[in-house]
Amino acid sequence: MTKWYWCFMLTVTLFTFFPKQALAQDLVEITTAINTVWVLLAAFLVFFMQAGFAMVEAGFTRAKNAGNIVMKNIMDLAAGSIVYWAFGFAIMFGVGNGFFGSSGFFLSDSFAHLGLDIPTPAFWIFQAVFAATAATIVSGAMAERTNFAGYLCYSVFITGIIYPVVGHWTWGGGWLDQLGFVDFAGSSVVHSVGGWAALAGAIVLGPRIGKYNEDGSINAIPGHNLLMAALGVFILWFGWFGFNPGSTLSGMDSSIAMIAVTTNLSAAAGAVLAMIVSWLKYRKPDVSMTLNGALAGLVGITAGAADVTPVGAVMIGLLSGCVVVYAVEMIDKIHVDDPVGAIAVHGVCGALGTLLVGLFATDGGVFYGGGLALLRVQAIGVVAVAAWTLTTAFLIFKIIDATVGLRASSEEEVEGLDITEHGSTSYPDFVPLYGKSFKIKKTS
Amino acid sequence: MTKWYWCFMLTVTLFTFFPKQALAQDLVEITTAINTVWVLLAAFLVFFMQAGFAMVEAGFTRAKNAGNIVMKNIMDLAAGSIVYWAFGFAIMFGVGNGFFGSSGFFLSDSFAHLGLDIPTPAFWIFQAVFAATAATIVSGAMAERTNFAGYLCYSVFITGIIYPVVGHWTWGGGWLDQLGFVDFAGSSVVHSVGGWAALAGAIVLGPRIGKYNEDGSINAIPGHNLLMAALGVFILWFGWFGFNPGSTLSGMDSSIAMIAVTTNLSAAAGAVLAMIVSWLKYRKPDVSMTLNGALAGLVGITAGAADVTPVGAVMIGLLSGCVVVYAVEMIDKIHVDDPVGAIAVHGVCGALGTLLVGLFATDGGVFYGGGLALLRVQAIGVVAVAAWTLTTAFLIFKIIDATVGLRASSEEEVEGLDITEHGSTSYPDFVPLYGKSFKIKKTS
Amino acid sequence: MTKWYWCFMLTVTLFTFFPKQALAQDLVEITTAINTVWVLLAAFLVFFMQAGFAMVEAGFTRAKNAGNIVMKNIMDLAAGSIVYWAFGFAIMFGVGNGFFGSSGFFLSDSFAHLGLDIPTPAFWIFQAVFAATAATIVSGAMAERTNFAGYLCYSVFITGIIYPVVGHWTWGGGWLDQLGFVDFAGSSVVHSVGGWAALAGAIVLGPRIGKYNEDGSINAIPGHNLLMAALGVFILWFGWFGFNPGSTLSGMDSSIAMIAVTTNLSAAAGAVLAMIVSWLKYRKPDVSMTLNGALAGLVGITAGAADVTPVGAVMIGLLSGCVVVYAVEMIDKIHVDDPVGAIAVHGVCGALGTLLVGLFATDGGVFYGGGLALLRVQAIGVVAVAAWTLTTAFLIFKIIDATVGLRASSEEEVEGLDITEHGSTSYPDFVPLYGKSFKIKKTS
Amino acid sequence: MKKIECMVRPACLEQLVITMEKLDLGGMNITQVVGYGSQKGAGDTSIYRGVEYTVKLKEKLKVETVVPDSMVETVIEQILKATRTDSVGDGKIFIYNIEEAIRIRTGERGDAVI
Amino acid sequence: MKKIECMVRPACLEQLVITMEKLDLGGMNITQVVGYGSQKGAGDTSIYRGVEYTVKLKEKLKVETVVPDSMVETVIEQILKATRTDSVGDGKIFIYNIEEAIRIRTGERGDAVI
Amino acid sequence: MKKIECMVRPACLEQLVITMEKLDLGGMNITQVVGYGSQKGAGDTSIYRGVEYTVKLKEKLKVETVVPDSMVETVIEQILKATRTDSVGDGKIFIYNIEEAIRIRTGERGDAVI
Ligand SMILES: Nc1ncnc2c1ncn2[C@@H]1O[C@H](COP(=O)(O)OP(=O)(O)O)[C@@H](O)[C@H]1O
Ligand SMILES: Nc1ncnc2c1ncn2[C@@H]1O[C@H](COP(=O)(O)OP(=O)(O)O)[C@@H](O)[C@H]1O
Ligand SMILES: Nc1ncnc2c1ncn2[C@@H]1O[C@H](COP(=O)(O)OP(=O)(O)O)[C@@H](O)[C@H]1O
Repeated sequence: MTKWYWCFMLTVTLFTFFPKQALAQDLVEITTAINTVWVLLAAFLVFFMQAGFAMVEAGFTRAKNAGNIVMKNIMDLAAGSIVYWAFGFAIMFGVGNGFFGSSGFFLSDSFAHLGLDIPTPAFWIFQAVFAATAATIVSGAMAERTNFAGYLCYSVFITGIIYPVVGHWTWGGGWLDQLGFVDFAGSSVVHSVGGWAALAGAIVLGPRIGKYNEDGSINAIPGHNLLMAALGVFILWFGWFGFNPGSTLSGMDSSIAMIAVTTNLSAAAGAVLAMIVSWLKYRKPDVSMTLNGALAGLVGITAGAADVTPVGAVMIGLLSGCVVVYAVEMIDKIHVDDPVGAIAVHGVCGALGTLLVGLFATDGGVFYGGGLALLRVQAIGVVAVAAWTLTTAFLIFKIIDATVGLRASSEEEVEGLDITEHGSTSYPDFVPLYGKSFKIKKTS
Repeated sequence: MTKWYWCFMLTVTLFTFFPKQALAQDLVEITTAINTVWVLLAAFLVFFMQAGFAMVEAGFTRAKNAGNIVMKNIMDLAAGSIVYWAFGFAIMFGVGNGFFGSSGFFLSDSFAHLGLDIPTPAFWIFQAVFAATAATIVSGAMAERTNFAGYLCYSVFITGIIYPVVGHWTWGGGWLDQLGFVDFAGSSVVHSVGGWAALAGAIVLGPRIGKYNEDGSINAIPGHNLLMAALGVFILWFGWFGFNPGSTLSGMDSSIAMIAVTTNLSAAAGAVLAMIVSWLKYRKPDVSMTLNGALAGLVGITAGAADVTPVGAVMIGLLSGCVVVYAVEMIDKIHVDDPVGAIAVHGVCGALGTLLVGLFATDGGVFYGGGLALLRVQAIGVVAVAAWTLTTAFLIFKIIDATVGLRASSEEEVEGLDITEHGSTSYPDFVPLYGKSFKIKKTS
Repeated sequence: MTKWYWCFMLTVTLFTFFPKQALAQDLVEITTAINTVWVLLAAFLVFFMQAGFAMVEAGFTRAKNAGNIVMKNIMDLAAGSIVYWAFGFAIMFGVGNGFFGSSGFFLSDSFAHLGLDIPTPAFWIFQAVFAATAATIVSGAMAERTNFAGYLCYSVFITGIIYPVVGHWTWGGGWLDQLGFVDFAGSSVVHSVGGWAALAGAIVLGPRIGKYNEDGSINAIPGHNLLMAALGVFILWFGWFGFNPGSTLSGMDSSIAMIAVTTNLSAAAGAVLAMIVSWLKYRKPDVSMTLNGALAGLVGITAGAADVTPVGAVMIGLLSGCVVVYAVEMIDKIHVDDPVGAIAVHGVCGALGTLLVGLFATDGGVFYGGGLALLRVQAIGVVAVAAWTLTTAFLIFKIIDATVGLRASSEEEVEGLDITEHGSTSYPDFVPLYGKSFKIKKTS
Repeated sequence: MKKIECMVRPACLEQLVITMEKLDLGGMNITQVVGYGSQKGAGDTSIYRGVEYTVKLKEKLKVETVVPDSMVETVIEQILKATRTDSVGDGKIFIYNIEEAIRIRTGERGDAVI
Repeated sequence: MKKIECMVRPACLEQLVITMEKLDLGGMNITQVVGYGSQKGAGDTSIYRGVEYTVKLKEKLKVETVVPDSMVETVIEQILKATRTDSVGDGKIFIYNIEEAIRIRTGERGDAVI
Repeated sequence: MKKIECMVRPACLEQLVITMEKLDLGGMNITQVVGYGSQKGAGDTSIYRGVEYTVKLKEKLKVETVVPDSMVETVIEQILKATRTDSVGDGKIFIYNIEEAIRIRTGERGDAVI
C-alpha cells in the first residue's frame, strides 16, 4: 500500500463515483427536462387541434347548428379529459394483458413499467389530448342531427374504452405492438378509430333531412363559413406539428426534425393533389376538397412520419390527397351522410397511411427491399382496428339510440340544434337582424 | 513535499477547478437555456391569450361594436407593453418596500436582486403579457358603451400602477409574499385584479341601454357570434398552458407536467359542471355558460396549480364551474351589466380559487391536515387585493368620467361604437348588403 | 518512469480523454437538442403565420372572394413547400457562387458547409415556412381580381427563384452577406421581397373595378370582416415570436429573450403610433390602420431585432407605425390598388426597418457612433433587393399575363371569385339566406 | 297583374320553389324577414346567460311573385299545398294589385314580362 | 284591408313591437333594408384606410303590417308615437291597398285572418 | 303616388344611387333578396364536395322608391338606363299604387313627404 497506490485509487475513485455520478445525475435531469418541455409543448399544440376541429366542423355545416357543434367539441375535450383520467389511461397504459390494461385508474398506480424518460403527468397530458382528438373526429360526421345527450354518452365510451383498447394493443405493449405493427403517431390508433366510429355513427343516425332525394340523387348542403373552416385546417396543420414530432416523446431524439419535414411535405402534397383532382373532376379547384386534402395528407403521414424519407412523405401525401376526393364521393354515393368528410379523411386515409408504411418505410417497406412482412402486419393492424371500432361503436350507438335517443327529432333538425338543444342562436345579429330576440315582459 | 503529494494535489486541483468549473459553467448555460426557452415559449402562449380575449369579448357582444372591442384589446396589449416597460415592471419588481418597487424604470437598472435563472428580458416579456392580460379582462365588462379615449386612460393606469402594486405585494417580495400568501400563477394577482377593476368599471359606467327595464326585469342581449367566442375560449385554454406551467419560470422544474395536468383537469371539470348546472337550471345546456365554465375552471386553478393533486384540481374546477353560473346571474340581478361575464369568471372565481388553495394545497391545506393558517392568509390576500383594486379602479374611473368622459353618448351607443368611435363597420357585406358604404363623389 | 509519473499520466489522460470526450459528446447532443427543439417550435409558430395572413387578407377584402383568398394562401404554403424542397432551398443554401446556390436539390446533398448546430431538416423546415411567408404576402395585394391559375404560376416562381436568390445573397453566404449587410430575420429578405413582388403584381394587374373613379378620386372598398382581420393580426404577432427569436437558430443563444422583447415593443409602438396618426389625420382612431401599424412595427424590427436596444425597438416601431399610414395613402394615391396594405406594410416598412438598422444598431449604427458605413451597406442591400425583386416579379407577371392570364374577367370579378373560380360561396347561410343553393333535380 | 306575397316557414322554401317551377311561373323573389303573428312567441322561452326571454319574432321568408290575374287562384292553391303544416305560424298570403310590370332587359311591358 | 309599411330606425324596433302588441294587431313583418332619404349621408363622412367616403345608405328596418281599413288611423298614430324622434332620418309610412289575405294554416280569407 | 319596385343586379347599385340622386328623388330603400326568373339557374351548375347542384336562386337587390305619379315614367326610364345590360337576369320593375305617405318626423302627409 504505497502512497502512489492511494493516489491512484483516489483518482480512480473520484472518477468512478464523484463526478460521473453528479454529472450523470445532472445530465439525466437535463435530458428529462428537455424531453418534458418538448412533450408538454407538443401536447399543447395537439390540444389546440380541438379548436381546429371545432372550426372545421362548424364551418362545413350550417349556421343553425354552429353552437351545437362547439358544445360537442368542448365536451369531447372536457368530459373526455375527466374520463381519460379516471379510466381510459389505465386501460391504455396500465399493467394488463395483450388486450387491455387494468391498473392506474385516476392516475393512482405507478407507470414505471412504461420506462418513460418523462414524468408520468407529462405523458398523461400528451395522451389525453390524443384521446380527445379521436373522440372529436366523430362529432363532424354526426353533425346537424344528433341528440346532444346521446352524443355525450357516446363520447364517454370512446374516450373510456374504444380508443384506449386500440391504444393498448399498439402503444401499451399489446398484441399488435408485439407483432411489429408500426403506427408511429396514430394514423390507425387515433384517426382510423375516430373515422370508423364516425362511420358507425353516421350509419346508425342516417342522413340529414334533405340530403338524399327519393330517386337516390344527392343534394349539396354547403357549409356556412368556409373562412372558418380554412382557419380550422390551418390550426390542425399547426397542431399536427405537436402530434407527429411530439410522438417521439423525446426532444433529445434528433429525428423530430425529419418528422416535422415529412409531416409538412405530406400535408402539402395532399392539398396540392386534392386541388388538382377536384379541378380535373369538377372543372374548378374546390376549396373544401383542398382543405380536406391537406388533412388527408396529415392523417396519411401520421403512421409513418418517423419511418419514411421526404420523397416517401410526398408520395403518401399525393396518394392521400387523391384518395380522399374519391372517398368523399363514394361515401356520399352509398348515402352515408358525413357533412365534413371525417370518414374519408380520418378513417380511409388513416387506414391508407398505415398500409403505406408497409410500402415506404425505409426499414422494412416493400419499396426498400423489406418484402411483404411489414405490409402484412400493417394490414392485420388496419383490419383489427376497423373491426374492433366498427363493432363496438355500432353497438354503443344502437344502445344509445334505443335508450337515451341518438337522433334529434325532425322538427329539431329543421329548426336547428342551436335553438332546440341549447336555446341559443349563434349569429343573432345576422340571421336576419339586430334585436331579433329580446324580451318584452315576462307577463306580456 | 513528495511527488505523490503533488500528484494528489494535482488530481484534487484538477477536480476542484478545472472540469467542475468548465462543467458547471456548461451546465449553468444549458439549464439557463432550457429555462429561457421554456419561459419564452410560455410567454408566447400567454401573449396569444390576447387573441382569445378579443374573440370571446367580441363574440359575446353585438356586431356593431366588434371593431371597438378589437381596438381596446390591441391597445391593452400595445399601450400596455409600452407602459409596463416604462413603469409597471419597475413598480412590480424593482427594489422597494413591501408595497411597491421603485427602481428599474425602462428596464434600466439591474434586477439581480430577483435571483432569476433566466435573462431579465425573458422575465420581462413573461410579466408583460401577464400585465396585458389583467388589463384586457376589463374591456369585456365595459364593452358596448365606453368612450374609447376614456378607456385608453384607464388602460394606462391598470398596467402602470394598479396591477404592478398587487404584483409587488405577492411576487415582488412584498408583504403578502412575506405572509406566505400562495398565488402561484395569479388567480388573485392577475384575474381578480382584472375582475374587480371590471366590477368598478361596470358600476361607474352603468348598464347598456335596454339591458334593464324600469320594473327591474332583465333583458338578454345575445352575443353576435358564438363560434368566435368558442374559438376565443379554445385559444385562452391553449394560452393557459403557458400561463400556469410557465409560471415555474423554469423548464428544469419537473412539476411543470403536473401543473399542465391540474390546469387541464380543472378547466375540463369547470366546463362540465357549468354545463350541467345550466342544464338543470334552464332545462337546456347553455353554450355561453359552458364556455364561461371552462374559463372559470382555468381561473380557479391558477392560484393552486402547483400545489394541488389532480383530484384537488377537479374539485376546484367543479366548484368554479358551478359558482360561475350563479355569479353571472347574481351580478346581473344587482344590475351590474357585464356582457361577457368577466366579473364572475375572473373576479369571483379568481378569489374563489385563491381561497381554495387554503383547502386543497397538499402542503398546508385544510383537507390535508394543514389547519386554518394558510386559509387565513389566503383570505387576507383576497380581501386586500379586492380592497386595493376596487378602491383605486373606482377612483380612476370616476376621475376619467369627470374629465375625459367614460361613457359614450346614448346616440353613439345605439348607433354602435364601430361607426361612431372608429368610423368603420366590421361586417359591411352582411348588415345588410354589399357596397352599402361607397362614396359616389366628394362633391355630390 | 516512476509510479507517480504513471499516476500523473493516468490522471491527466483520464482528464484529457475519458470524461471530457463523453461529457463533450453529451453536451453537444444536449445543446443540439435544445437548439433543435427551439428552431422547430419557432418554425411551427412561423408556420402558423399562414393562418394569420389568410385571416388578415380575407378580412380586409369582400365576402365574395374569401374562399379564393384562402385557396391562394393554402397553395402558397402547400405548393411552396414542395417547390422549396425541390429547388428553392438548393438555390438559397446550396454550394454556389455569390449569387445563387446550385446543390442540394430535393434535400439530396450535404449541407455541411453551412456549419449548422441543428439537423438539416430542422433548418429546412424553418426556412421553408419563411419562403411560404414571402410568397403569401403577395396574395393580399393581388386579392379580388386575380386569375387563380395565373397566381399559382407566380407562386411557384417566387418560392423557387425570386426569394431564394435574395436569400442566398444575404443568408447563404452571398455577396450582400460578405458586404456586412445586416438583416437578422428578414425585413428585406422576406418582407421586402414579398412587398415588392406585391407592388409588381398590383401594377401589372391594375386596380379592382370600382376602386378609382374617372376623375381620379378614390373609393373605399371596406373589408368584410374586421374581427377576422384582427384575429389574423394577433396570430401574426404570435407567429413573429418564432420568426425573430427563432432566427438565432439556437436556443442556447441567450439573446433570444431580448429579441422577443424588441419584437414586442416595436409592434406595440407601431400599433400605438398608427392609431394616433390615424386619429389626428381622420379624426377617429382607425381600426384597420392600427392593425396595419402593429404589423408595420413587426416588419420594421425584423432586420434589427438582435442588434438594437429596447429604446431602439420602440423608435423603430414608432417610425414604422407612422410611415405605414402615409405609405398606404400614397400607394392608393398613385392608383396602385392594394386591398390589404401589403406593399406599405411589408415592402416599405421592410425597407425602412433594414435602413434603420444602420441608425439604431448598437454595433455600427449611426446613433451609436458607428458612422455611416453600416448605413451605406444597408442602403445597398435595400436597393439591390428592390431592384432584383421588382424586375423579376414584373417580368414573370407580364409573362403570365400574356400566357395563362393574370387578371380575372370583369364578369368574374363582379360576380366574385369564389363562385367563378371555385364554384363555391363562403357564407351561403348569410348572403342572404338558408338553402339558397339547393339542387332540385338534375333534369329539371 | 297581381302580386302574391306570402310569409312562410323557411323550411318550406324548397317545396315552394319546386311548386313554382311546375306552374311555370315567370319568377319570384325571396326575402328574409322576421315575423310576429298569432305565434307571438308562445311557449318559446329561451334563456341566455341566466336571463329568460321570449323570442317574439320568428324567422320567416317572404316570397313574392307577380302573376297575371288569371293565375292568382291557382297559385294560391299551390302555395297552400306547399306550405301548410296545420300548425300555428304557417303564415299568411296577401294579394294586391300591380299596375305595371317592365322587363329591364328589353324594356317591354305588360303581362308578357312576368 | 290596408298594408301599412314603414321605414324606421333600428333602435325603435322594441318600442314598436310593444306598441303593436298593445294594439293587439294580428301580426307584422320586419325586414332589414338600407335606405336613402333626406339624410343623404349628410355630415356622415367616414374614412377607411385613408379614403374619405360618404355613407349614402343608412340601415333601417322596414316594418309591414296588414290591418283592417278601420284600424289604419289608429295604427299610424301609434307608429308615430313609437318611432318619432323629430330628427332627420325618422323614416316614412306608406299605405296601400291589399285585396285579399289568406291564412295558410286554415285557408280562410278576409279581414278575419289578420 | 306610386311605388316603383325593381329587382336589379347587385352590381348596378352604385349606378342606380347616382341616378336617383340626379333625379333628386326623395328617397329609396334597398333590400337583399334572392330571385328566381327566366335565368332559372341555367348553365350555373356548381359542385360542392363532389355533388353537382344548380344555383336556382340568384342574389338580387330589390330597390323601392315612392314617387309622385308625375315622375313615374322619368324614373322608369332612368332605372332602365342604369341597370340594363341586355343579358338574361337583368330583372323587373313593378309599379303599384300607394294611397298615402306620412313622414314620421313631422307627421305630414301627401306628395310633399316623398
Ligand atoms: N297582419 C299581418 N301583417 C303582416 N304579416 C303578418 C300578419 N299576420 C301574420 N303575419 C306574418 O305571418 C307569420 C305567421 O303568422 P301567425 O299569425 O304566427 O300564424 P298563423 O297564420 O298560423 O296564425 C307571422 O310571423 C308574420 O310574419
Ligand atoms: N320616396 C321614398 N321611397 C321609399 N323610401 C323612402 C322614401 N323616402 C324616404 N324613404 C325611407 O325613409 C328613410 C328616412 O327618410 P329620410 O328622408 O332620410 O328622413 P325624414 O323622413 O326624417 O326626412 C330613408 O332612409 C328611406 O329608407
Ligand atoms: N314574376 C315575377 N315576380 C317577382 N319577381 C320576379 C318575377 N320575374 C322575375 N322576377 C325577378 O327578376 C329577376 C330577374 O328576372 P329574370 O327573369 O331572371 O331575367 P329577365 O328579366 O332578364 O328575363 C329574378 O331573379 C327575380 O328576382
